[in-house]
Amino acid sequence: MKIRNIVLASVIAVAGAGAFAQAKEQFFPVLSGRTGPVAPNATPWANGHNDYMKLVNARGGINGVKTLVEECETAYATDRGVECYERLKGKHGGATVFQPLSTGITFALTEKVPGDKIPLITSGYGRSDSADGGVFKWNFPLIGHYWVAGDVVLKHIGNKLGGMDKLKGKKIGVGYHDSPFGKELLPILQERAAQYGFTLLPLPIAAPGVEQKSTWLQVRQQQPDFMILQTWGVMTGTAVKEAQAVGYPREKMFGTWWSGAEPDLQDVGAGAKGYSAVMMQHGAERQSDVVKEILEKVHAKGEGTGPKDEVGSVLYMRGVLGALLAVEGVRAAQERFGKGKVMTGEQARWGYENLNLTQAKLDALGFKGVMRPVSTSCFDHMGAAWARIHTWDGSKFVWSSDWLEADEQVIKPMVKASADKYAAEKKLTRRSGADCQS
Amino acid sequence: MFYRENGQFKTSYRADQQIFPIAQDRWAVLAMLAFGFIAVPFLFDEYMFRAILIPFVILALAALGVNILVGYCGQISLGSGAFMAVGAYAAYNTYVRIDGMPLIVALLAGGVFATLVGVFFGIPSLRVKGLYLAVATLAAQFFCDWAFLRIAWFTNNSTSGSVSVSNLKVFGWAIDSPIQKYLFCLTFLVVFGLMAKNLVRSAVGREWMAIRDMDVAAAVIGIRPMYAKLTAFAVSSFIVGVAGGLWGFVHLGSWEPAAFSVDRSFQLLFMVIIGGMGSIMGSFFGAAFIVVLPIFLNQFLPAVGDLIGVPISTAFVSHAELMIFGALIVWFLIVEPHGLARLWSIGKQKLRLWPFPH
Amino acid sequence: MSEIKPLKKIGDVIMDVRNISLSFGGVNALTDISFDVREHEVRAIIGPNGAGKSSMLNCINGVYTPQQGEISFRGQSFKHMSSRQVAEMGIARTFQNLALFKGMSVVDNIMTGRNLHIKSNLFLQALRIGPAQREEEKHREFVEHIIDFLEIQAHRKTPVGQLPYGLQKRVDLGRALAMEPQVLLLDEPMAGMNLEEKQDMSRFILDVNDEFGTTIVLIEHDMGVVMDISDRVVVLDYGKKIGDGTPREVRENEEVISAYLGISH
Amino acid sequence: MGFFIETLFSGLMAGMLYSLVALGFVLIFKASGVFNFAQGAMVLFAALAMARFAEWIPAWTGITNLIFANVAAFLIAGLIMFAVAWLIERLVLRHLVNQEATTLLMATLGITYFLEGLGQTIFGSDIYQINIGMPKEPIFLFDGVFPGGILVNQEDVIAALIAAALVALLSLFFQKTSTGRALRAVADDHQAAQSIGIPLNRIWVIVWCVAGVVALVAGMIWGSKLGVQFTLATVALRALPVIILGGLTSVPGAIVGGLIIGVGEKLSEVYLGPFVGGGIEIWFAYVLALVFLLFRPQGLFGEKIIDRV
Repeated sequence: MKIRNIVLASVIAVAGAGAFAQAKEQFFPVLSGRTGPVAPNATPWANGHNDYMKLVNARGGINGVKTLVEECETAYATDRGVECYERLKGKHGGATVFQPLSTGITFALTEKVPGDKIPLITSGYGRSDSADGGVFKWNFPLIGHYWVAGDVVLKHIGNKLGGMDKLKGKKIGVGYHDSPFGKELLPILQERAAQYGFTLLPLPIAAPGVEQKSTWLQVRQQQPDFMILQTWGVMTGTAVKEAQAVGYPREKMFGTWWSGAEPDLQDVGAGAKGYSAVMMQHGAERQSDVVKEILEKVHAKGEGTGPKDEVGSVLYMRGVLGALLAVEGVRAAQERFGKGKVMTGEQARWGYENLNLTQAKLDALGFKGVMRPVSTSCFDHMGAAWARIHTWDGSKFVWSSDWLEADEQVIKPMVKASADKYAAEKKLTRRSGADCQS
Repeated sequence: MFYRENGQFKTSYRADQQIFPIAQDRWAVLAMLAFGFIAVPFLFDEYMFRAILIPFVILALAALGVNILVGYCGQISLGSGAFMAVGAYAAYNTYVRIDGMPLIVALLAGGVFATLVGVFFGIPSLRVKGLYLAVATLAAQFFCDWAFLRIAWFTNNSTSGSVSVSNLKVFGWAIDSPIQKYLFCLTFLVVFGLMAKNLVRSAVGREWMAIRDMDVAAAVIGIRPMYAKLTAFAVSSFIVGVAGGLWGFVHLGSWEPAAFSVDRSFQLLFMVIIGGMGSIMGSFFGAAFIVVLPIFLNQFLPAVGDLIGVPISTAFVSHAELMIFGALIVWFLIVEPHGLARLWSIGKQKLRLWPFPH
Repeated sequence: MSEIKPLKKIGDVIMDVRNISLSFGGVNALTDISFDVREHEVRAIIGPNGAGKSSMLNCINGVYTPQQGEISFRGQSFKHMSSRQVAEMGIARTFQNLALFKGMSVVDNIMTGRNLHIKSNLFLQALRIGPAQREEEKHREFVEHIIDFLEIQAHRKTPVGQLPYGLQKRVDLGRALAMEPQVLLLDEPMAGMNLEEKQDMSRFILDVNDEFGTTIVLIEHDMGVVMDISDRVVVLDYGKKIGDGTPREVRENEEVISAYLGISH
Repeated sequence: MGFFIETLFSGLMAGMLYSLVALGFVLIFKASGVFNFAQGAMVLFAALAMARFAEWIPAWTGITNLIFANVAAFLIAGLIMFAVAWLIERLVLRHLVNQEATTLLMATLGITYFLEGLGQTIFGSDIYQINIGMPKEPIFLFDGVFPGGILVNQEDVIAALIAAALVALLSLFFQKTSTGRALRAVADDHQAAQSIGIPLNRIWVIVWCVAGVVALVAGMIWGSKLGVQFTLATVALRALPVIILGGLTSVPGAIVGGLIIGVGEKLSEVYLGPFVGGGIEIWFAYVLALVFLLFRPQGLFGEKIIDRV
């Protein structure tokens, strides 16, 4: 059933390539995770990404340049991700940008992209320090990275308590995916713990995370005042179930934006009521204009990548945003290197570095209420640090906070320090102002 | 009728003990080496190197190591991934912690540490056999997974626990282009392949095989099971460790323990089964087969589906991959327990008789 | 065959088995067995199936550890030794149900018998330079002599698994001979052979015995063969020793006869 | 103290699930000398089948009754497992008789991969839930005795009861039915069994079917606790140390071993984990088994193996 629904993008690509071989096409490779431990979460992402790309074509492309998508399955495994990258980077006139959707793969590709001159968009994951464009010329953690997520969660908790100072003396547990992905969250929390004087209780959860009993026994023993989850795939659902099993109140549990989507909670249902997660700007946006447009211009034509009912769900929307950013970067690049031309990875990189999505532009694209303005620069490859919290009401997510912004004053220095450490290890020199113009 | 040993009379035992007693074989192998070192770099594009050739060469080296343990000494191991990991992380630490540490020395050091760990986890093999030993080696696997995740020292205290190396040099000669990387790994493969071949046709090799075929009899003619098994573990994990180092340093460049998970162990074991247990050549065949098959399916199945008008999803492809793998393992175990290597030698036999079958 | 039986000088006791008792989980395989073996003689151990003959050899080989008793070899006596030590002392062994290394060629099988004499270490063997190479050739030469002696030149490179039973038995013997043993334990070397094969095998055994002067301890079922080629015979039954002496003496022994003819007493 | 008891208790619960998987291993090993690595894949396969049919049946028949759907799904899943068992015997084992154990082990590795692929192809790779109406919220006992009382999961208790019932059923099956006796005979001595005319092949099919049912029950319990997804197959790896501990040939061994491992894991993780950074339970179980191997290779209840020459 599912199999039949998911029309493999590459098939379209092949067909498409046959159809308008002459037509100008901008190639956006997709490293999908439709199998393995993260399949339930990574699949909607890919579907959303591909649907939006189709929508862009339905709208007439990027100033006439059609988007072209080809998938390669990584199953969330780093070595397969690398193979996929190598396979796709040269195809269809060269890849515009890669979005690995895996921190492990991001780490591996970060070493390779400078050589191949292909940018990486890692919205909300990957290396947090890669927000520093001065060192990471090719990485773009657009609109958020783990440290933003962590900071906003704490801010939200603070607000609930009625002031950050109330965090003093509290005990906050962190259940994290025992991998680079999970660990990347810790630095900001440690920083803040030192600052506000709460104690941190790190609880690593071994992937894939189907057996978490002992973790939650510790939670029951330590009775932390709050639990923060940095989990992915089946791990999140299991965590919530185990929390329920040890009677830890879901109201005190907060996921990062990889730990708060429908696939994680729908089979827990009412059991997960009260569980909240920080959302990187968007949440489930079934009412948004862009979703309506996708339904009418893509799904109605039977060209939908995934099942219809998934359109507008959290991770689907994240895929849509990923595609949006990838496309708008190219649009920005065309402004400089020539409208209606196919951009190389190098040119696209400039686009991502000089992104300026005003609210007006976003609204026009149908992202009213979904996204806030984003503007990047040579040294800021993130562009925005806004987020919201949504809470599970037993069957769906509802917003439970206003827009919150992470404290750049705290994060910027951490990013810079970490980036410098990386530069030192790799014997890199910071980019000069001149390099920014290139 | 050209592939014959007719007229090639051995006048000394040395001549008879050569790796390839038949002249044509010697030429064939030399030709293959020449091809590998000289022709290949000109033939293939970057993708071939990065995605197929380099992984193949490195995994072939690892499979060679596993084959010594599983194929020659008959000690089943599901911890090969762990020994690769030890090799990679030990090499990493020697490389980054000691200034001006030459790359090759670092890699070999990785191998040495892998040897130590391998021997340690090989100790149970003195008491237990078969599946029990498999479980013992799995213990090695899970322990190492944990250690490299949890003990910050191993990863040089990187916050994410992911480590990376760059600007590799050998004798002031940078290893960064795919071709250089390929040649670098290939050199390792050839050198270790030759040494392994020498070992398995020497006293030690005979001891391993004796233990594999009939351990009690082996003991009675004075072979110490302990010595034989532990040397097998040592040699095996050394080679596997070096392969691990290459995998991290040369192929991935940046890695985390997941790169050497238990799946890797299974993968290596399958290479040995499919390639041919107790055959050096087999290790190479197996590695080639298992590296290429999934990539082939990934690109072939959708194409087929496209032809017959049935869209094939990425998900289905990788599930089909699992199935085909499993089926092949079983098929080989049933039909050709000696794997591709046996098919190869049968082919040679036929060629020898050709065109006169009798 | 009796006329080819050579005249040779039997030396004094080389191996002495004293009061060996062995049991598996309560079941007694051997109870209080004692006998001695003289240098250069052919010593046979006979007895019906399950009499504990093979167990006896396994005790001597250090495969099993007897609960009681000790074995002395060339004066020095020991309760238990590792198979390795036994082999180093020059005691070799063939097996009742073939225990050859099926995956290996005839040459390699016999070469394993030389392993005790190989000195060069792992690295030399890996590089196969100088000494290692020469050593390998030296031993190969020795092995070729054995191959000639056993008349299996034609099968050098054949994997033993593919050889006919009779030849495998020879390879088994060859592997033991390659150790240049002082005492050779043969566990039913002629089991399941036809007459010619048996004659060949007896010939080989006797040749070994008087060419190399190797002492031979032999388990055999075929009474004829035993009586022909052995100098002294031990008879076991249900793990007990019921007779010991020259073939003639044993043949007269009441207990032995009853054990074999199954007369109750 | 109260917490210690809780840990102990949840350890027992986890262990009980391991025992169920281990039980599958042991049954097959006893009867056919095969170390069935595919047991975990069978658990996944069975659970997937059950979960999906429980979804589909109401969709097809229109009968939305939960019990009916589950029972029907359970039966269908059971039948599917029988089919799987039959095919495995037909296509694999039959061709590998009298091979040494390692070959068979590797064959089952192949089967593992095949089943994982097939299961996800047919039933999909999302998270599916098995809703057999298990109560999810915990209850607290002895509030008086211990501060905060002792937390007990009704779900776990029910699961334990189901498992116990299954074990009881199995032992009845082995003791009372003629087939069961035949199975025991085979387990004790293949040749003898054959000589008195017990058809080995049939026995193997039966025992694999039984293992399939055990897998189904394990999958059902686990699935209703944690949802059914690909990763469920990894429970096989969690259960391996159990068999080593309990002994490959002993059913009580599998059960006791499972409980010991379960408790050992949880206690080690909760009380040792924090000092070494946590996440130690997996390898702890293995190291436990490993140490055990060195001193008692045949396991707690296994039979001693003697080499004969």
